[in-house]
Amino acid sequence: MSGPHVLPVRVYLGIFAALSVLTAITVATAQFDFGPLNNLVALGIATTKATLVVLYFMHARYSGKLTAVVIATSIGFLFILFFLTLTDYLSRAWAL
Amino acid sequence: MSELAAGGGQHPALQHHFRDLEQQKAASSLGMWVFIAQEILFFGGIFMAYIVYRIKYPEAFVAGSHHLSWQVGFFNTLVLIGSSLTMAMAVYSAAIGKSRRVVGFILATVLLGSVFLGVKYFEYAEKIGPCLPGASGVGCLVPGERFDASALGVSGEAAGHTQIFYSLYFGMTGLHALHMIIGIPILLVIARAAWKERYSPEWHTPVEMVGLYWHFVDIVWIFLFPLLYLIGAH
Amino acid sequence: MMTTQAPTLPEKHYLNAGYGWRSWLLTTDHKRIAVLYLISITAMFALGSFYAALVRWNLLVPDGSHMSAETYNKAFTAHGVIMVFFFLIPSIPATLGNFLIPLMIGARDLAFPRINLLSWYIYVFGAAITLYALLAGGLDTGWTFYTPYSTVYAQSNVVIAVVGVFVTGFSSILTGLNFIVTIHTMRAPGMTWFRMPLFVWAHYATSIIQVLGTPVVAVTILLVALERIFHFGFFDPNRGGDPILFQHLFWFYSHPAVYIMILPAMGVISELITCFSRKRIFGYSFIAMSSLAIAVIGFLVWAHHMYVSGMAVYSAMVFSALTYLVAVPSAIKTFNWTATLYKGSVQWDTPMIYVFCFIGLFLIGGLTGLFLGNLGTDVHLTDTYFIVAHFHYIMVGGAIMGYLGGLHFWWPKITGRRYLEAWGKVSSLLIFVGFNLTFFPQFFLGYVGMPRRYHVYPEEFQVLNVLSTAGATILGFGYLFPFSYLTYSVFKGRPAGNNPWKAKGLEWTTTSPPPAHNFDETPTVTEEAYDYATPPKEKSALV
Amino acid sequence: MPLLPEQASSFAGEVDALFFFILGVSGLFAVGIWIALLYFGIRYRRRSDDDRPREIYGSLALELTWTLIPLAIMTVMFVWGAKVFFELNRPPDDAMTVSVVGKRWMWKIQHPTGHREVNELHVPVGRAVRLVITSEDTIHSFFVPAFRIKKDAVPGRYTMAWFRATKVGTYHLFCAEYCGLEHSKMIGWIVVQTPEDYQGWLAGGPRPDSPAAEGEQLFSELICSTCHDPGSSERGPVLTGLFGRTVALASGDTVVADEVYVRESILNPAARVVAGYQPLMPTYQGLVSEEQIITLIAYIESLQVSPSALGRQEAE
Repeated sequence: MSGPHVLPVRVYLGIFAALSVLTAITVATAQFDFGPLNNLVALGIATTKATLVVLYFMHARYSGKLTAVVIATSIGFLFILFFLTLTDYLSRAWAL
Repeated sequence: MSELAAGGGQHPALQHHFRDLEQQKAASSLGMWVFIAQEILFFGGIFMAYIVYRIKYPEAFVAGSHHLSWQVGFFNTLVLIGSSLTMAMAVYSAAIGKSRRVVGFILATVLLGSVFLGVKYFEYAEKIGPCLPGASGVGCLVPGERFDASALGVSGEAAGHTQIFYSLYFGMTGLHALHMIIGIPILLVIARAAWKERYSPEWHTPVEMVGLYWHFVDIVWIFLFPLLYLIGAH
Repeated sequence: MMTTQAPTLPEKHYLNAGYGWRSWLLTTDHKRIAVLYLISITAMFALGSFYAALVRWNLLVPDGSHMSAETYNKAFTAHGVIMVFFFLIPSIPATLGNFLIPLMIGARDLAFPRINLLSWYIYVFGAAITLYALLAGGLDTGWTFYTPYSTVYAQSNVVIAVVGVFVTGFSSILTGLNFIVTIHTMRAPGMTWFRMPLFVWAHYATSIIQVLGTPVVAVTILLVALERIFHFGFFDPNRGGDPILFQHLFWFYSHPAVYIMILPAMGVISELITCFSRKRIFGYSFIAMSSLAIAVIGFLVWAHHMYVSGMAVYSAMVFSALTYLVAVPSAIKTFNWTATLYKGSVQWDTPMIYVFCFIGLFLIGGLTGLFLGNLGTDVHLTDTYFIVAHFHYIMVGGAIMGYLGGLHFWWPKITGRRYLEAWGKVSSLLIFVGFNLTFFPQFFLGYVGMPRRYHVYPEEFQVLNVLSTAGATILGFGYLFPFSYLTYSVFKGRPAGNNPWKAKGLEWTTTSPPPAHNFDETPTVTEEAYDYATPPKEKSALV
Repeated sequence: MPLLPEQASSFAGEVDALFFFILGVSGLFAVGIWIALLYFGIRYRRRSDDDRPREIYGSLALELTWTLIPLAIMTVMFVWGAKVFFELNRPPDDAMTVSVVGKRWMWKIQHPTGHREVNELHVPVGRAVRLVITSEDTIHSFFVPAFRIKKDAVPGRYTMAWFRATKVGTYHLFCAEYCGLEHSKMIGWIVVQTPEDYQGWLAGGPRPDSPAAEGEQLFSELICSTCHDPGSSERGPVLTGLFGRTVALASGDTVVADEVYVRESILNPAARVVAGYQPLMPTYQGLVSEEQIITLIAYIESLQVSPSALGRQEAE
């Protein structure tokens, strides 16, 4: 969040366009049934859009290491919650 | 108190316990990011419930999601991305010292946010209306006694599990809408301060902070839209 | 003691910087907010202890004739909710942490003073709601709110209590956020990360847990409230919900929460043990890093509360292995503290007695955790009084001993006056005896198989329960001592002078009590932490 | 005043051994540190105000030793604990299945022979008993301290525990998960008898229908036979010899037709449809109680031989 660093307007418009296009793509791919691939595509697009918003709209790209550490830690702890809980749900059916 | 007095025309917004404006801005920015980290975990809890139940009841989720109109969701997503753009432009205008534009862009953001909430209101009304006492109960999608899964084209146990989908639908979109309802008044307060020329290129931290919050709320919707509206082929 | 004339109170300090309600209720001075917290959590501790007395009174007799089952269930629930959310979690961070962190790192105040006051108001507001729920009708779900009992079958004030605890959670989040930003951005020049006092390290690790853990339990109990109000089906098996998912989400926070309770006390112990053995801490970086290790690994172990809940066997094995991993940093700390005493110059003042109590009792608490993290023995021990003894040894034997030790150590700095040393020694021993007599018998009760939260129990367990109640009486009586002589010292205590213990640390370079703005000039730090070889710099007599 | 619980099951000995192993190791460390604390505290007490103790920063060697050694010991504890946990969750094949249904503030227990008991379980000594546990309302926990076993009764699904009683006698049964007002009264007894006494008890009690017979009656009442009986329209899979067999599913993978699958197919038929059949079966959620499901499962399990032979087996 360094003060003087100001992005040119076209970057914002470019990011907005990218986000809109990606939303359109995600909707388009949802029309067809690729089986489990649908989930991966949908999450992949959503993650890309989120990363664009974080890097450019939220200036994370120009905010130095500490901001990156905070973002990484929170996402890391989120994954701890997801994956360790899923170790229970996914391994319940395994035979002993 | 000697050192402070000799601050040499220090910025009116500099609070007494900070060494200089740079330190104060770094603190505000880190504080906001840590707040967003906390929000990520807050939504993480209900996303965990979503993941577990989607694994347990896939067909109920497909049925529930098919009943949601993805067109409305798509429109709402574009509206919210638009509000993110106007928010970013507001921060940009504050950084180049154009206070009038800051007010304009923030009001645009508030407008787009309100449009989003309006669309949400109609989506909810369509699902909650039939459940109200006295209403027919057909098409009522609020989990509970009056839940009516007939329109979802699924029967038996899976019909019961669509209640879980709609619990998550109302829970997640409700939490998200609540965050926007809290965000809009704060945006208006910042707009008023900008209208009073309080912000300058050296110091416009409040605009940046509310921008971070708004972008985060947009990111949550970016994930909510595909996860709720686009499950399985439509 | 120094032979110079007796120390006097400075004429200007944060306590007399302003008078009247407005100067206290609208203060943004971190020291005053710490005092406000001190008063409010002491009140909550008293109320929580009252409910503990009710529980112990009921358990004197096996037939539960002293009170109805409903009263007993509401009593142990109130004891749990008040002690966990309103005393243990805020205790050291909100009082000693708020007061000392800015002083220790050479800052004038926390990064966000107004948010600091807001967090106190949120605490009081949350406490008001929760107390209304507990007193007007009561809550009988236990502090764990397990579903589907809390969502479907409980007939008590679940929703009101949930709202109260939900609100209070944000007080903890905001304190954590404030500490993280302050420690990152407001350290004085020269105060590098590895020169910071370990008290600050411990609070940094605690704040990470507070910020990243509390929101998960906030959303979880919010779902419980939604389910009760709107009949959503999240945790209701009749609607396809899964009660075990509630346990996962609840313990994801509630296990790290026990590290929120113990880490600050560990920070206090590191400060006290160095001062009272006048020696550098043994293995500074190992203790600092073990605080962070506890904070991170603490998030990986939560399902050791759920081994018998019907979760998958393989998943339970993963959590058991990780639970043994989280025991290592605590072991490192204990060994390092003990090594710090070697070849030191140990002074047995009251704070040091509490240090010995802490390490001795925390050892039992920590080591009994090995039985409960172990898959084989936990099946037998979980949900019995072995668990109750284990966590009381950590929370009362550890966190409260550390809290009392820190309170006594920094009391001269907070109030500017000395407490009566003799009373301190007597009461610490009384508390030590009362505590052990209360909770050590519960280990046997647990292994013999007495389940938790029982209003009536088989006769053969009565003798151990009577012993435990006797101990609780002594413990309760023992806690009255520090309450009284510390309060007495506020009004009648002799002025303590700037550094009565001759301790190192920036907080001891200010006057006692410190001025409202902490430091006239931001100090520059040149020494390493706990450099007791060079005598502490006296506050320059000029200003 | 007992300080140690009785050892009345095949696990008890090993769980106690594990418990005392951990106790021994922890005790060693604890006493060692207590002594060190007190010794250092007294030996190096402050003698004069200007003591200047030597600067000791720390030692990597010491740090490593008191990290690796505890880690090694704890690994042994973990592995031994995991072994015991595995045994606790893996019943022998010859175990007799007893169904346990927790209902607010009582345990309803049903033997394979159909005998029903409330808050009491009579078992022959030396016989492996497999408990299939569920609950009709909140979470409860089936806890027998003397056998060192405990398992939550979770509503909406089955959980499993087993034991092999090794000592005749009566042992406490507790509910170990808080379940409301009378949580502390939801207790009972496990009565371990010699095989002869057990047979006597079985004979003595009122001669109940076997669960299979009850299940068969329910099977016809609910007109399951229209789809599932051999020779009927066969819109549903024939159930003879189904129990325990691996069934190919429409979705392509396979599943072993055990209690969990049968129970799920009754309550949620569309979830895992057998290959070659349409998901026509309506759900019986809310139409049958947990006990009725257990009797249906018992009936389907008894269909190993052709239904006509069932009568003969009944007579023995």
